[in-house]
Amino acid sequence: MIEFRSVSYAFDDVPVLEDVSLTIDDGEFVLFAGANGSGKTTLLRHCNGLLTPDSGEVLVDGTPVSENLVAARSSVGMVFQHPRDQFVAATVGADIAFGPENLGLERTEIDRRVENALEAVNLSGREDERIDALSGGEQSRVAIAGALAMDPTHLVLDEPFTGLDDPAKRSVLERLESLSADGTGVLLATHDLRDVLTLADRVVAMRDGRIAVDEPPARARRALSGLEVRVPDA
Amino acid sequence: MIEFRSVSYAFDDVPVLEDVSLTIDDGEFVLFAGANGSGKTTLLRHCNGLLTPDSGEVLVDGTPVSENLVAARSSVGMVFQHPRDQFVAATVGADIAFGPENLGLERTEIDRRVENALEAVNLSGREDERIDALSGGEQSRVAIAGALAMDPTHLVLDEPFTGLDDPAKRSVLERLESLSADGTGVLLATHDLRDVLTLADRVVAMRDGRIAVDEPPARARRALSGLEVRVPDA
Amino acid sequence: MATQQNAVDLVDGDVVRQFARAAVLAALIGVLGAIQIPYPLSPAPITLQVLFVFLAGLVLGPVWGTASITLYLAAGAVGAPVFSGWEAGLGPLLGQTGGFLWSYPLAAGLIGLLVHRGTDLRDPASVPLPIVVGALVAGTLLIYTMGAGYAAWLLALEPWEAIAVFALPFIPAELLKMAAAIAIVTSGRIEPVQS
Amino acid sequence: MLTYVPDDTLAHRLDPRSKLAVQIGFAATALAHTGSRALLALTVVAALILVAARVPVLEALYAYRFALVFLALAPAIAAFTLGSPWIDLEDGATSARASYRVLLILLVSAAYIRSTPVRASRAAIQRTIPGKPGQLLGIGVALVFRFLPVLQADLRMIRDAMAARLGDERSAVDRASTIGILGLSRAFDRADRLALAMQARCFAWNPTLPALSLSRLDYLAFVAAGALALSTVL
Ligand SMILES: Nc1ncnc2c1ncn2[C@@H]1O[C@H](COP(=O)(O)OP(=O)(O)OP(=O)(O)O)[C@@H](O)[C@H]1O
Ligand SMILES: Nc1ncnc2c1ncn2[C@@H]1O[C@H](COP(=O)(O)OP(=O)(O)OP(=O)(O)O)[C@@H](O)[C@H]1O
Ligand SMILES: O=C(O)CCCC[C@@H]1SC[C@@H]2NC(=O)N[C@@H]21
Ligand SMILES: [Mg+2]
Ligand SMILES: [Mg+2]
Repeated sequence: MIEFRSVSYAFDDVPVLEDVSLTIDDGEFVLFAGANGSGKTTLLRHCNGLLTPDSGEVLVDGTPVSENLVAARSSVGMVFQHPRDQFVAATVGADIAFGPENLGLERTEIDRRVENALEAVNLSGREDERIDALSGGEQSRVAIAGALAMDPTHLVLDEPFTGLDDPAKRSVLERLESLSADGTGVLLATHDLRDVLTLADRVVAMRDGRIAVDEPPARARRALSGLEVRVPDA
Repeated sequence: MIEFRSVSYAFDDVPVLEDVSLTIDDGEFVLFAGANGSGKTTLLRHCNGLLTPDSGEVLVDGTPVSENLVAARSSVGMVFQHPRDQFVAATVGADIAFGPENLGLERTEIDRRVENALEAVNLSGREDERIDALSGGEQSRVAIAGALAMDPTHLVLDEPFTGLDDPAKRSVLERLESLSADGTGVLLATHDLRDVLTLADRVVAMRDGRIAVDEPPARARRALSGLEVRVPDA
Repeated sequence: MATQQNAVDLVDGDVVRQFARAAVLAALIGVLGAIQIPYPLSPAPITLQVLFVFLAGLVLGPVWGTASITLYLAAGAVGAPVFSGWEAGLGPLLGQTGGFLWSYPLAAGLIGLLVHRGTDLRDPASVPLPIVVGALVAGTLLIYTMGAGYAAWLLALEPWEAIAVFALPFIPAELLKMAAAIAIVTSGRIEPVQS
Repeated sequence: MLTYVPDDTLAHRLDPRSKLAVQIGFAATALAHTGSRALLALTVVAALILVAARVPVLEALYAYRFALVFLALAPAIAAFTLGSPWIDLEDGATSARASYRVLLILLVSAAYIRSTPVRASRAAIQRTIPGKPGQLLGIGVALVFRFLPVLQADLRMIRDAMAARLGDERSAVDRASTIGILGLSRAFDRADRLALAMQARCFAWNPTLPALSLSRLDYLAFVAAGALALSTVL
């Protein structure tokens, strides 16, 4: 469970999050929408302590993030928008192993996790390939695998579909669906709900640093009108 | 008019464009689709001489690009795939002014163009902000404004909508429509034709470095099946 | 940042940020520093490495500036083609320009210490110009002392021969690099990391 | 350019630490001796090492061509004297022998490069240098390898971005300073995003280190390295 309790945050005195409260349950698939600059990325970075609230509190599985960063970072896997400049290694396997290595796991356990993560994103057996030689969609999936290898209970993804062609996007979506069905909480930031709305349990949308909508998908279309988000045509 | 005459191009001996011939007329609005890695970006970068064909020729308004680079670059405005790649200055206004300055325009004309371009991307009045401090989608919009400010006779946009929220996307689309109605040729690469198909005059799609489809929108849906492109539902 | 129940000892956020900058700067030196202009007046080529040594000291300070150049040398030693002319290996570190290479981390540290007056970083743009220039000159002297000195010993040259071929021909180029380094840090485009 | 090439030579089977030791031992004794007999012996040892790693000698010589030109010049410089007789052959010969051993050291280091992948070098660093410095040095070296192509592409892109908006019209100084400043600030942007990504994956001081193990062959190599080092004082 990820819990925001009246979180506020400002960049150089410009308030970006204002009194945000939000709870994401285990296994929930939550879509996270909002205009450019509404504060989505800023909020997501609080989930694992990359940013610290100016006031309020973020809890992961009941523990404040600030009290146990390791726990928060291993339970919340995070996928950033552009994978290319975040890979720490030149090959697929070495990059995915980075997280588990830092958790100090046994080598056999690390290998097992790398294998599982690759399987989860349909890239089994490709650990020795060079990341630079992969297509954009494959790179996005490696980034997701890197997060999965931490064995997270939640997955936070910041616009993971940018630049992906249709089959690549589908294959990433399929993975997310099956992960969520298996109990991983998914928080997915996107501007376009058309392909994802039916998969989600909830839609949350921000406006100017506040939560403006928090509804089940069926009611989201109406609630989102005027909120800068592309919803499926009626 | 942009004209490709049997253009071939290889990266390190791997052929990426093979015998591509294509003509974009003034005022035409052409959508440009294809899977990840099919060669879209590579083709677009030939339009203003950022890449030079291994064989064949590219002409802008009848003159080979290689013979008059300055002419090609002032008539073809280009929006790169990753907006961050495109910035040359620290603040929004300075970046958008970069092109017009190189055209040797008067300062008042430069200011007018900057203002006008910012309006088209819904960022009026934000010229003094630091680009680094903008959200991802806002950065994409600044990149588009930079190309618009060149007042080009052709606009080449490489997946310009990634990360844009819905109103920004609409506003850019509106601007493209009106530019194209006023005689600007528009060549727009995208993976998702759903919002743009009806605006276009033609749909061109690549597969493995060759033009696989070149049809009016009405016939494009069928022609594009199996081409990794998201088309509107029937 | 403390970690309670877990044995995992997280690297502090500020350290990660400085370290990432040091590593990426080292890669940038590899890309730009390896470009060499063969120079008929000297057996050493003109390279941009020294400019980056200046920048490492100025922008990253004595600790992380030294670390950055050390990463550059280590990566080159184990095979990254980052030395002048895209060479790699332990060989170049011991070859006729090896003295220059070994001097770089020390020079970056010296410049960092003089400009930042210790290990707490300040914005180099706000440091009085004479101090910056003095630091760069001191760093340059260190580079040439070690570079020409080692070459003289290795190749059995007289001191004056070594100075004539390994130092004097580069004076104009070094002055340009100093000007460039100062222009870059005063441009306001490089955000200093306070630590 | 010399790089690691997967292969099954004797050198490939050795642990990177023993190979480093042999290199250092060889260099130490080569730097200590310039006598003709010593040079002959060193040549034999170097040849054995090259064979053990199956180094293509011509390719290696080509990779070090710039250094070789200068090594060839050094004797000429040494032989030159101010005033009659202008040429001192003995000085020249001493310098020629000194230059020759440098050539041998270069070739021996080529054997290490050809036979050792980055991950093995990284493991060797982390297992040899204790504590935090060793940890950072190992990861840092891997990051340098990872970011070389990324930054290369960045610099190309900066050049292209300027060209696309006619930046070529600006003065050379203006252009060089823009490229320099942009190159550096963009590299630091990448570093900042990399830092976030590493934190999100629990970057820690005490990770599981990459596996390495010494075999009987390695102990032999250590003995050889020791012998070479001892011969320094002969
Ligand atoms: N490093 C920063 N320094 C200063 N202001 C920032 C910084 N990062 C973001 N901001 C500001 O905070 C606001 C929220 O940014 P954020 O990136 O969270 O938006 P977002 O909802 O993710 O937008 P997008 O859909 O465009 O990604 C924006 O107005 C932005 O200008
Ligand atoms: N600088 C480069 N060096 C080598 N190969 C390259 C380079 N740039 C692109 N390629 C290769 O050329 C092919 C076409 O790439 P291109 O970027 O044109 O595809 P694209 O259609 O724009 O794909 P996307 O939808 O992912 O942007 C790809 O297979 C890619 O791997
Ligand atoms: O082999 C290397 O990579 C080191 C080259 C050293 C070049 C020296 S550094 C000082 C002087 N200034 C230059 O521009 N080149 C030389
Ligand atoms: Mg965002
Ligand atoms: Mg592309």
